[in-house]
Amino acid sequence: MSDQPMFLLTIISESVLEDTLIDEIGALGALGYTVSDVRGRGHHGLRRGNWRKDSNIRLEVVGDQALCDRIVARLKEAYDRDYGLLMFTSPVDLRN
Amino acid sequence: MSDQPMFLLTIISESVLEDTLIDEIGALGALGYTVSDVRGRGHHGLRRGNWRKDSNIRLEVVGDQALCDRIVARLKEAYDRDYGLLMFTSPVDLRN
Amino acid sequence: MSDQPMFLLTIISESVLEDTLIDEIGALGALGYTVSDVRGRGHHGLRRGNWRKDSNIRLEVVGDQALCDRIVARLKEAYDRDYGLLMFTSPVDLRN
Amino acid sequence: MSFEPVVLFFLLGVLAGLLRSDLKIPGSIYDALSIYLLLAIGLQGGVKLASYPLAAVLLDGLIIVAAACVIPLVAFPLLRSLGHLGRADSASIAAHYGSVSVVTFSVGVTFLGQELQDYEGYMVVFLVLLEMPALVIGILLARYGQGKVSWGRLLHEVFFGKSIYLLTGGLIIGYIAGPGGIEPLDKLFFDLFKGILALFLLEMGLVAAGRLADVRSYGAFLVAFGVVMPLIAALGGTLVGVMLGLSVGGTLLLSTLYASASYIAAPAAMRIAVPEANPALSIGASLGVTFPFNIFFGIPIYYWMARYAHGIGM
Amino acid sequence: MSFEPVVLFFLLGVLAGLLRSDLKIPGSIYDALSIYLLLAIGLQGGVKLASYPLAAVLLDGLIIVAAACVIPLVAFPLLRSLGHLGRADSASIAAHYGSVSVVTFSVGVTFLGQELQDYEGYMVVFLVLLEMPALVIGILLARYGQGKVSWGRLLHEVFFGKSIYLLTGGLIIGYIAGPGGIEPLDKLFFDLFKGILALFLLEMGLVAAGRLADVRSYGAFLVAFGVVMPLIAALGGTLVGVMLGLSVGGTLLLSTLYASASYIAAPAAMRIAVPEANPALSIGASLGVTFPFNIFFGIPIYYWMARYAHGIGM
Amino acid sequence: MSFEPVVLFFLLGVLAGLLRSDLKIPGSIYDALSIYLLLAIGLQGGVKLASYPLAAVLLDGLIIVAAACVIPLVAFPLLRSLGHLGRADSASIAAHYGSVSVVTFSVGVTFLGQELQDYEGYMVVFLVLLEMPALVIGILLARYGQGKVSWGRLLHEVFFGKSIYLLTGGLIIGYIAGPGGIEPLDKLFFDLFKGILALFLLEMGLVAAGRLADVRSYGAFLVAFGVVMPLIAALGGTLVGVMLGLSVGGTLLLSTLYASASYIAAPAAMRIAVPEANPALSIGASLGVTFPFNIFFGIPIYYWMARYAHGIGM
Ligand SMILES: Nc1ncnc2c1ncn2[C@@H]1O[C@H](COP(=O)(O)O)[C@@H](O)[C@H]1O
Ligand SMILES: Nc1ncnc2c1ncn2[C@@H]1O[C@H](COP(=O)(O)O)[C@@H](O)[C@H]1O
Ligand SMILES: Nc1ncnc2c1ncn2[C@@H]1O[C@H](COP(=O)(O)O)[C@@H](O)[C@H]1O
Ligand code: NA
Ligand code: NA
Ligand code: NA
Repeated sequence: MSDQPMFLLTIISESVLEDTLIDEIGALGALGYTVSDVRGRGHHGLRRGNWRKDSNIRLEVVGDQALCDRIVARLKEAYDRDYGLLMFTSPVDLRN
Repeated sequence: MSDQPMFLLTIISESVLEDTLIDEIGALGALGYTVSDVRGRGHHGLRRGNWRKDSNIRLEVVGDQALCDRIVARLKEAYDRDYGLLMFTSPVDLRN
Repeated sequence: MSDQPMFLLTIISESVLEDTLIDEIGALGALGYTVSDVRGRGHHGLRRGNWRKDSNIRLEVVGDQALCDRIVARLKEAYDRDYGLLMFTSPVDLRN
Repeated sequence: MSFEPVVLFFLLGVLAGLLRSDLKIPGSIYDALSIYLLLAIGLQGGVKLASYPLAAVLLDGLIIVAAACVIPLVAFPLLRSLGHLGRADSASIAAHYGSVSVVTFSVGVTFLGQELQDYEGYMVVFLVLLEMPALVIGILLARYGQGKVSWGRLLHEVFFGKSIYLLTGGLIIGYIAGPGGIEPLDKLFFDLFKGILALFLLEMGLVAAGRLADVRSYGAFLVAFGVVMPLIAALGGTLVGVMLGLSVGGTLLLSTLYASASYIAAPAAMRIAVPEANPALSIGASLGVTFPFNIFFGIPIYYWMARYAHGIGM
Repeated sequence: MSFEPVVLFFLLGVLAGLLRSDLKIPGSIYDALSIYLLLAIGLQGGVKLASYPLAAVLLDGLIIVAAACVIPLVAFPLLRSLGHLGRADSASIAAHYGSVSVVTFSVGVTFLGQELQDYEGYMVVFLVLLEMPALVIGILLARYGQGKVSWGRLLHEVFFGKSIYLLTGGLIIGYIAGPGGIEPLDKLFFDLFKGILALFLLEMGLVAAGRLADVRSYGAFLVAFGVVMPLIAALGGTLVGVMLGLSVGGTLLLSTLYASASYIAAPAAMRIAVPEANPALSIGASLGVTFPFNIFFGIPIYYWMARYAHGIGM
Repeated sequence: MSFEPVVLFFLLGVLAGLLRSDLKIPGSIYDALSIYLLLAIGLQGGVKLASYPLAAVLLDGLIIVAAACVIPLVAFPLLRSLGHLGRADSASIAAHYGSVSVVTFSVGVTFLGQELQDYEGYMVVFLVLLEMPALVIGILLARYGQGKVSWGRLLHEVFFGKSIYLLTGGLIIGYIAGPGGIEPLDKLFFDLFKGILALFLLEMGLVAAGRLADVRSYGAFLVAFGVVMPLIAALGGTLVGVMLGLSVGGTLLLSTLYASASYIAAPAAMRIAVPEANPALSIGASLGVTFPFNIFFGIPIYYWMARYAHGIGM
């Protein structure tokens, strides 16, 4: 991808936002992403995962610092207030 | 959450323990968690994931050092001997 | 496991390779692994996850530097050209 | 008044949830069951629709939809003034109650089967028509004077959402294929209907049990609203049904539609259009209170209403 | 002796597993199939139960349960002395063999259908009653004098575990609704039963194939135990059945229950109550040895026993 | 020419995909539906096979397979010269078109049911036989002179792949059990067949919609190939069918098999044996073009061919 240090941005949010968030990160320049189905609990209460209205996704993007920052800024502004949302980054070594 | 450095504690264990482990980490002060269904192999043999008795969960908790240590200590003492269990932590940057 | 620094190697690839990759990492010395079903997009296009031919797996291995290097080298050589494949590592603290 | 055993499956699910049984119905099975139910209802309606004049049905539909628009407009001020709820929450709940529940409708249909009571087969057309307008009203109530709505995304979400899409698709396929063409599919889509509905009710019970905590924490007003609102709406439905000359069965189904509150299409739409509304409130009321009320008590009451209004009495 | 084709599906599954076919039945489908089977068996039993005097059935049940308690008490010393297994493992295996297998019972029922042999419809009540007591005995055997058990959690796990919960729930719904009320559900819960059982056996075959490696590594004793123990238990079942005046069919089903080893409720309960026991041992024996033995050879043998004991001979 | 309503479900799925409906069929449900279809087709064939002389059927099968080997050998040079595709891609596509599609075959069978046209019940044997040889030819075409193939893994993948394994397994169980033994399974495996096929077509439509973009980006040649190739193959199938003395129904099914392109077994095998081939090309053509062409236009055309060749005319 690039020579810059890379990060894994993990976004956990509501399944109902899957398509929306994918559009957002694509527009912000992400070249790839990975999605999986998860369940959990946070400030917005319990999300059991037994129907789609009640389950979460984990959306992961590997990218450089700038991309992660752009995505975090945009999602924070647009979704953090009204939706269950957790975002964190950690440095990774890209191996291929 | 807090200004302290945050960690992602990843716990991989048997699905049959899901409710038990969630109760444990709640009692130890975790404010949130995320669960997903996984399969795998470890010291306790192959866990194919094709029925619940034979599948694993990944339980993730983002929290500070102290919380992670409390959880690790408790689970190690209570479940490590008899159950499939893998726990590891890594530092993360909380972004919202 | 060992006193050396440990790493989490995350491999995202095509579901059709699940058994093959598990055999490979076993042959290279991995003592355990964890698999989960994911979907995503990358250089090889969109993988919706709605049928097995069109979905990805995440294969995770916790191991020391040498193991991760061996696995990365082997998979890069054998699968990177023809299959969707993403590999990255990050340091973790093994807690049990 | 007779007794419909499928509702016992709902009870079984609720109890499993409350007793913390490890019974879980996987999300993918929930999806499969709901796809089946939506398609099956659509197909059944489409086959029957073929034997009625389409124009007349649509005209009735227009009146029925127009009358239904009153429901959210009555609910909204009730929620604001008596319930002291915020604008967004009131609007979202009003939208849920203005829209309709496919499963409640299905229980109504099996209830009529149990009673050997006929009904106009095209009622399912109204089910489709009634799903959306209340959502639009709800959004207007929430947004009136405040910010803008991305109507495009929203209308897309509703029209091409699974619920309306499969109902309409089934309706059209059933209409085109007719009774003869659908016959080889009967074994799956008609004969198994009630059994699958029973399984779905089991699952709904599990989900509803998880919502009871929400209801409890929002208190008595929400419970009262969840019981009274459907009664008011059903009264309206009975009047409209009699006015339009529907049969007793048709009148029951119409009042059941009016009385029912959506928990499939509406939550998804509201989550997108009015995200600041708390979904626990609206889903808690519609699924935790109104849905069980309707299937256990409401439908028999509305049946009595329909018979009374048709001069049949008890 | 006739031949029951559903067991071929088990074979198909085992072969798929051994040949490393890529055939996989997703976990959620396994869950759905097992929910279906448990509910269907419960409903069928409940409908039939309605035509028997409940008190007499429960009295029989008491005797049947009391006699069944002998099974783990026989198995435990066998496992300890002949098998040289530890206390925890012996207790856990004993609990599995004392409890019962719903699918083995189902195969017994379809076997009787094939033979056109009637049976007491309320046998499913005994299925429910027999599931739990052996688990308690197993835990007592494991814990006797050593540490304490969290009985609360354990009893909860068993009573509100999917298995007993759905069987009992189905039983009660079937009992309340009766043949007439259940009739619209027949198409799903009765007519499809055998086909779904076939699919489930396919899946069990896949799972069992994965367990054969465990069995092999624990050697000949476990295999011998997995064959001899059910024969002993079935003998007891035949005696009790004749004593209680059950029909040939009822006697077969009772000995099948005694002979069967649990692999749904017991593993979950033992994993929680006796976690130091190795689940590979108990599941390997019950699913890898005893289950196939019972459905291929055991049931025909027990049928012969039941006929012999009723003086019918071969 | 009559009309088969199940194909409307495919259309419904395609539209849902194109309109970005949120309708999704979970992967596990797709797996379950395909396991059902494969088993059901195998069982149906096996039951019918029992009433034919096995040796004669297998002899016919030999001829049918030999003739089918021509298909990839025709397709490959077409793809290389006219389509300017690379060796690997051409070989992979040729393999897909030489192999067969279970679902297209099923639609052919329901089409005959609609037409009240009989056919030789053992056609499903040819379905099984035809699945593999083209894959081997495709691999030889790709590898000829270049590197080596891990034939072991590949043959394993094909023979013990879900598709052939379940078809063959069902065939054998049906053959052993016979009509009487399978009867209790009829309700699931025969009666529901067409309904489940409809649901599967809905899902295939969703998947195919996602493939249309691939087709578009590879242009007109692939679309033309996807329409012309099945017509050529069907012509061959009609000739072989008449030559072997098959009935009109049997001839239709044989030409449908020849005309159909695999999208279950072939993609998996090619992904492993010829990984440098782009799966978007082959799946795009077979699922995005040929599959819909066959079920909407091809089968009626092949039916006309079969009748014409049997001197029945239109
Ligand atoms: N501390 C945490 N650790 C792990 N996952 C969390 C945590 N907090 C929240 N989550 C996940 O993020 C989702 C949304 O969080 P929230 O916005 O806090 O409701 C939850 O449903 C959980 O799946
Ligand atoms: N080295 C490893 N890398 C990744 N996952 C592992 C590893 N070891 C164990 N696991 C996971 O943790 C579960 C329990 O591990 P164990 O207690 O070793 O049986 C396994 O079933 C795997 O899913
Ligand atoms: N930048 C990325 N971030 C997260 N996941 C990715 C990224 N790129 C690729 N992936 C995942 O890796 C799979 C294979 O990638 P590729 O080989 O690029 O097609 C994709 O289908 C995604 O699931
Ligand atoms: Na309503
Ligand atoms: Na037993
Ligand atoms: Na072909």
